[in-house]
Amino acid sequence: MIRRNCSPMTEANHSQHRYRALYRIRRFEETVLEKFPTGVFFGTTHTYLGQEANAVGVLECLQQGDIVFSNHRCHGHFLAYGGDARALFAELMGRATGVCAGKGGSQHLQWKNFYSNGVQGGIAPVAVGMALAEKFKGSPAVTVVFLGDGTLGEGVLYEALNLASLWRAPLLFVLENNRIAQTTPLELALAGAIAARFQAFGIPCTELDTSDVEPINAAAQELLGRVRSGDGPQALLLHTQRFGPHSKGDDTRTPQEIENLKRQRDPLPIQAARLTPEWIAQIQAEVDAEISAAFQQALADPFPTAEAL
Amino acid sequence: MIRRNCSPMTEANHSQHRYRALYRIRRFEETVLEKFPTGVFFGTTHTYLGQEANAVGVLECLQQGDIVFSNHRCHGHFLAYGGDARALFAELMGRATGVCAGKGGSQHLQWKNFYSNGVQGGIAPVAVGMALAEKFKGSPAVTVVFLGDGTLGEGVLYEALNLASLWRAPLLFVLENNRIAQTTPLELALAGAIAARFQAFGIPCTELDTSDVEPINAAAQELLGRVRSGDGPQALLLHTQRFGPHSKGDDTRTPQEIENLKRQRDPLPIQAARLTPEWIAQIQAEVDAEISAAFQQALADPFPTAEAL
Amino acid sequence: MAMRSVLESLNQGLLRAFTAIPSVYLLGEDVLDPYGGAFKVTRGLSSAFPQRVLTTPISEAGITGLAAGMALRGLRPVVEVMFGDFITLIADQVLNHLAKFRWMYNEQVTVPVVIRTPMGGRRGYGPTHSQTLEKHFIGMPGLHVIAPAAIGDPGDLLYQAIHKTRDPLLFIENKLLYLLPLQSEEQADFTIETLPGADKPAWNGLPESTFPTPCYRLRVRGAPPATVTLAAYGYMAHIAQQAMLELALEHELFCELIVPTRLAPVAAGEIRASVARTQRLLVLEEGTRALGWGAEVLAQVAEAPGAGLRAAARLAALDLPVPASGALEALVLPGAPEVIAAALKLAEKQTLSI
Amino acid sequence: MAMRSVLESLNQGLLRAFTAIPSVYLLGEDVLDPYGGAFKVTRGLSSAFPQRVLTTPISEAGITGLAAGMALRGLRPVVEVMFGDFITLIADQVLNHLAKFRWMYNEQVTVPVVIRTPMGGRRGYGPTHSQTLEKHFIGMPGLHVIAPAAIGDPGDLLYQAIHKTRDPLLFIENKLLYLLPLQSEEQADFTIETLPGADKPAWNGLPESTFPTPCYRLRVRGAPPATVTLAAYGYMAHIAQQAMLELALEHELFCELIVPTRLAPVAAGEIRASVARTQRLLVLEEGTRALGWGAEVLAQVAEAPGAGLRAAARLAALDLPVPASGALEALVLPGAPEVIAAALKLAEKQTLSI
Ligand SMILES: Cc1ncc(C[n+]2csc(CCOP(=O)(O)OP(=O)(O)O)c2C)c(N)n1
Ligand SMILES: Cc1ncc(C[n+]2csc(CCOP(=O)(O)OP(=O)(O)O)c2C)c(N)n1
Ligand SMILES: [Mg+2]
Ligand SMILES: [Mg+2]
Repeated sequence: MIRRNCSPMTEANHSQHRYRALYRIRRFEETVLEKFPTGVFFGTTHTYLGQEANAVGVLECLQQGDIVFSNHRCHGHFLAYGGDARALFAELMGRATGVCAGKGGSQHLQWKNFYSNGVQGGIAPVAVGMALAEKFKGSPAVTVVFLGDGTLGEGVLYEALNLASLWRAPLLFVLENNRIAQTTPLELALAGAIAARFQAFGIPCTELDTSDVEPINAAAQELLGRVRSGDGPQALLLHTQRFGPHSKGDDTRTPQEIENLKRQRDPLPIQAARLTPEWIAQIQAEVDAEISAAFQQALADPFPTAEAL
Repeated sequence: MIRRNCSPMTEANHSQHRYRALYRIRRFEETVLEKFPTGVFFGTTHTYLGQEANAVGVLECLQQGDIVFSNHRCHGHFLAYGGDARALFAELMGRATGVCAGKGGSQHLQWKNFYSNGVQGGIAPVAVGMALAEKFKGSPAVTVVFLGDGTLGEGVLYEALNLASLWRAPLLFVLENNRIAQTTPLELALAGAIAARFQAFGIPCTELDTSDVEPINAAAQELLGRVRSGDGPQALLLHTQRFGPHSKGDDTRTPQEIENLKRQRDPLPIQAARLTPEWIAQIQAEVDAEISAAFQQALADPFPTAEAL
Repeated sequence: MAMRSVLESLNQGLLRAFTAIPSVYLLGEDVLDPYGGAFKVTRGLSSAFPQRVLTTPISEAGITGLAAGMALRGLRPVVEVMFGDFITLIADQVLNHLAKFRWMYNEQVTVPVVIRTPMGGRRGYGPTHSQTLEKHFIGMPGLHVIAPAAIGDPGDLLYQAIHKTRDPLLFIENKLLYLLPLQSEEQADFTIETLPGADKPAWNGLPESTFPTPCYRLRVRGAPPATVTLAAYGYMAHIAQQAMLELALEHELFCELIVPTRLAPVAAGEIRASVARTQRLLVLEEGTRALGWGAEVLAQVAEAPGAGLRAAARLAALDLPVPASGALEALVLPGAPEVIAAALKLAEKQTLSI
Repeated sequence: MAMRSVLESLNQGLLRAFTAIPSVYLLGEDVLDPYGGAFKVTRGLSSAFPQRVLTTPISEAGITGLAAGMALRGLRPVVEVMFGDFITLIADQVLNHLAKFRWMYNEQVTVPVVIRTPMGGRRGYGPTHSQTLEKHFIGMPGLHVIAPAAIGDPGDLLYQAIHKTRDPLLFIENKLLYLLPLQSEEQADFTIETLPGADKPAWNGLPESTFPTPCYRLRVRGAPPATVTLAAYGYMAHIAQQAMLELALEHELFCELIVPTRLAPVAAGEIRASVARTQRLLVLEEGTRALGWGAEVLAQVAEAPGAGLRAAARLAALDLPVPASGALEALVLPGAPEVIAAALKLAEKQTLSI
């Protein structure tokens, strides 16, 4: 496994770093679900619980200038990209200090080269356009776009696949297949096979079924390497599991089913097994403090006023 | 080759019947292009010259109640379905006696179970809905939808493929690949492979590269047989050639290129080889008379008036 | 009997349609029980009619096209678009397919499809889940648009639409309406009249709809004759009622409120009739102003000979996306305080012009 | 110098944009030479700038999304939608992506995309290739809509839009405009004034556009003061001119015609100013009436305090699809005879009310 694209770290602090990234998303999202009933957040939210290894594994490979386009389930992607927890809490709370000053809310983030939108599928051609723009400008930047399995229902995605492939956009499609869309199981929404959907447009698709951040990162490195060297768009199909409800309290799966998923597929214990208990405790303590402080700071932040319009 | 679905004919008059159907489309379309400059027709037109064997081969398999949804290049499909030449001429001429009383024009036909629309791709889900409706009603009718290679660019087509496959719609997709869309060659518009596009959605695709109506008919029989017996949607990919301009006088291919196509791929001489010169002469004479009379009658037909609104 | 909510009424209307009409099918995302749809309007349907309730992939255009095909072949499909914000995805199917077929095919077919969708903000869902977009669909030839308020029997309106329409019909449900109790004519604070519906929409060539789409007139009970006409539909009618009470009690300004349920073809006759009495018109809408329903109403009133219009205004959302932050959302979307202010402004004009 | 046509002017505007601005790209179906696009507006571009002219698959939504992405990353893409009838396919990209990004992302991005498309009928293309659909896009917060007429310099307007816009912009070209010669201020039959553009569109929060979008006033040369204001854009302005001549010569009815090039945000100030003089307004449009541009213009005029409006009307297409048959198409779309009749009717009201 070549890690040429990652910042140089020893294997030990690399593992620590990843655990921290995973745990940071976990704590953020747990806090969101825990605090939602208190009325501090506006609207609704889609947490990334259970899927943390995807964002962390893939986005660790980013280089300066690379672009991420994310969807409704964007908190994990945003945090793994390096986004600030306080700014994200503040955005969910509709505060002036939020990522988009409270205008966007949970699904509509923009910061540096990170973007998200809450309309299924429509982000795919936009991401292709970004990738092409960087190519046309002669920039080495690549683009990563995150999509869910349910989003394979949207036609515009296939227009994007065709265009990306035709014009060799430097783009990685990351398809997070948690086998459910809101409440609809994959089987009721998808005919044929996901990988074949990409391949039919001449886009190679690599498939992985794990919650372990290491192989996800390895595969993403490999594919992003190909994208960077001009091989055209690539797809990474990540079979994964959603631990939480779709948004809040709208899970139609049995608690038993979810318990099973958590036992079998939690990325945190898998990564924790690579660390000493001391490190785990230390990272957890630090992140707990960070997230709790971020939440409290956001809560004290001002609401936007009419000038923001 | 099983012809269980076709009206009983002897092999000889079957061949004659097919030649007549092919030649009828040919003469109709030639008349359209020839008369267009005289100003008798409104708007524009897309002729079926060169592709006649597709419509004739496929639609010969229809049974009572079966449905056809066609696209902008619909004259050939309409005539092969059994449509009246005079009513079609009249529609192109905007007369009250036209297929849709002049409201639809060249691309927007409706008669019995035949429908067409001029918006690329959008007809695909509509055809799926028709197929499903017949299934839900317990009717044995199947639906055939005609699409061009260029239409593979439209996203809604893939929504339709997914839905058709998921719900096992009794539907045959006929993809007429004339390797060009208006002026755009296939290579500039299509990544990957056409057959794979269907297969990725779990729809089997049979591919044929011929202008001979016989194997086209055989393949269509076979596939419609599967559709009728509940195997779900099927795709028939017909590699074909457009002899005429996209609409009128807008061909960017060289005359040489088109001459070559005609020499190699004209369905009429292929079918003529199965008939005696006498039969050919007789059919031609009859069809020439029919088309010419149809044209003249339509020309004498009245225009619609304000009451038609 | 407990007061029914709009949600219960709509749910019962759907159940009734499924029970009475075997050709009714439902297509929508996440509509199966126990979930029963994102806003629960379809709850119970899939249990009672498992064969006719189809939960779909996330393919708004695809399922709308499917419904068109089903309708062309004799069924009566109902489509649920999970959020009204996504009707943009069905625009081509609606405008270039469903709404065109009947006329373009010379009346040889009908396309009885009902497309239901929830619109509206005030829940902090942010820019892509809070919009009021029906204005972009009102005025497509061949498309009916209907919107219930918390008045009368929304479920029956839905039932009638499913049962009787021959044309595609967009049925707009404001999200905040769902939990409101239905108002009836014995409403404590208001008198509610159902207007005769003299106002048959004139739709060139396309025969009018074959079921009644009531239009209501509300007045504060016991108030003197109104000097301002308010016009609003859907949830904005509820906001208008709140404003009317306060205008009457605090400002002694008396309004009558006209609440149509038919939005397309736009029928402003009942509004015009009210304006003929009051000479002052304030049109309210939750969507943005430009080329909105209010523009058409105002235009129809201004065009009418002898309208006698002395002052007119529209109150609509600011011309911006709907922000997620409640602090901003309340500034962008019109509420009762804005209605009150706008009505007072209109009335001041009256004072000045006397 | 031979009189340039609108087509030539637009083509030159595009060439100028490509020459002057290295970040301009074109995306469209069949835009390569020698074909140069279905209506030839892009002819010559692909030969001169092969790297920056991308002929695309038939993927209207896809290429619009691509353009959004390119614009977010610093390019200035121009999209050609082959027929305006298909803007329904890009509705979601435009409304929920392009037009929202700048505001929703708190002004941290810009989306300078110009989407050009030909609209209009009178060529017998039938119900899916003859429509005038911009009304469904006027009034989307964040989207500019501009439409040239055969007056001034349409190519420069297009150039300015490509060069200067920070927001998505829909550029509407009527098909019948293409071959019209450009009119200049020395036009024989008409005086043409370019109005000062005092009428900056008020767009809450979104800074106004940064380039001038001229508004013209036309009068029959030597005619007495007008008693009717006509308002029209695009090809309807040409039809209005034909009608004005006949109204002046045959009926001694004198009109002034206001021709804006900016449709969104809707700016009716110059029209209001004219109506303040004439007190009579006839708004013309080729699209269907309901919630059209004319509705907004009329509403803005009616709302304005002291508008002094004595009679107002709209002339629009009948509320039907556009039929293919020329015999019917001429009945559905408004032409000069209908303009004349409508203006006379408006003027009769004048006679009656005196
Ligand atoms: C166009 C559109 N249709 C419907 C929705 C409502 N919606 C939000 S998330 C979601 C499910 C998405 O499923 P999937 O793509 O698998 O992503 P996941 O939620 O599993 O991460 C739906 C239907 C939407 N946001 N956009
Ligand atoms: C949505 C849409 N976009 C563009 C067009 C314009 N158009 C009409 S036919 C055509 C080419 C179609 O090519 P193909 O599908 O290969 O069919 P063919 O003409 O070759 O039979 C195009 C671009 C259209 N009718 N609809
Ligand atoms: Mg999923
Ligand atoms: Mg083709």
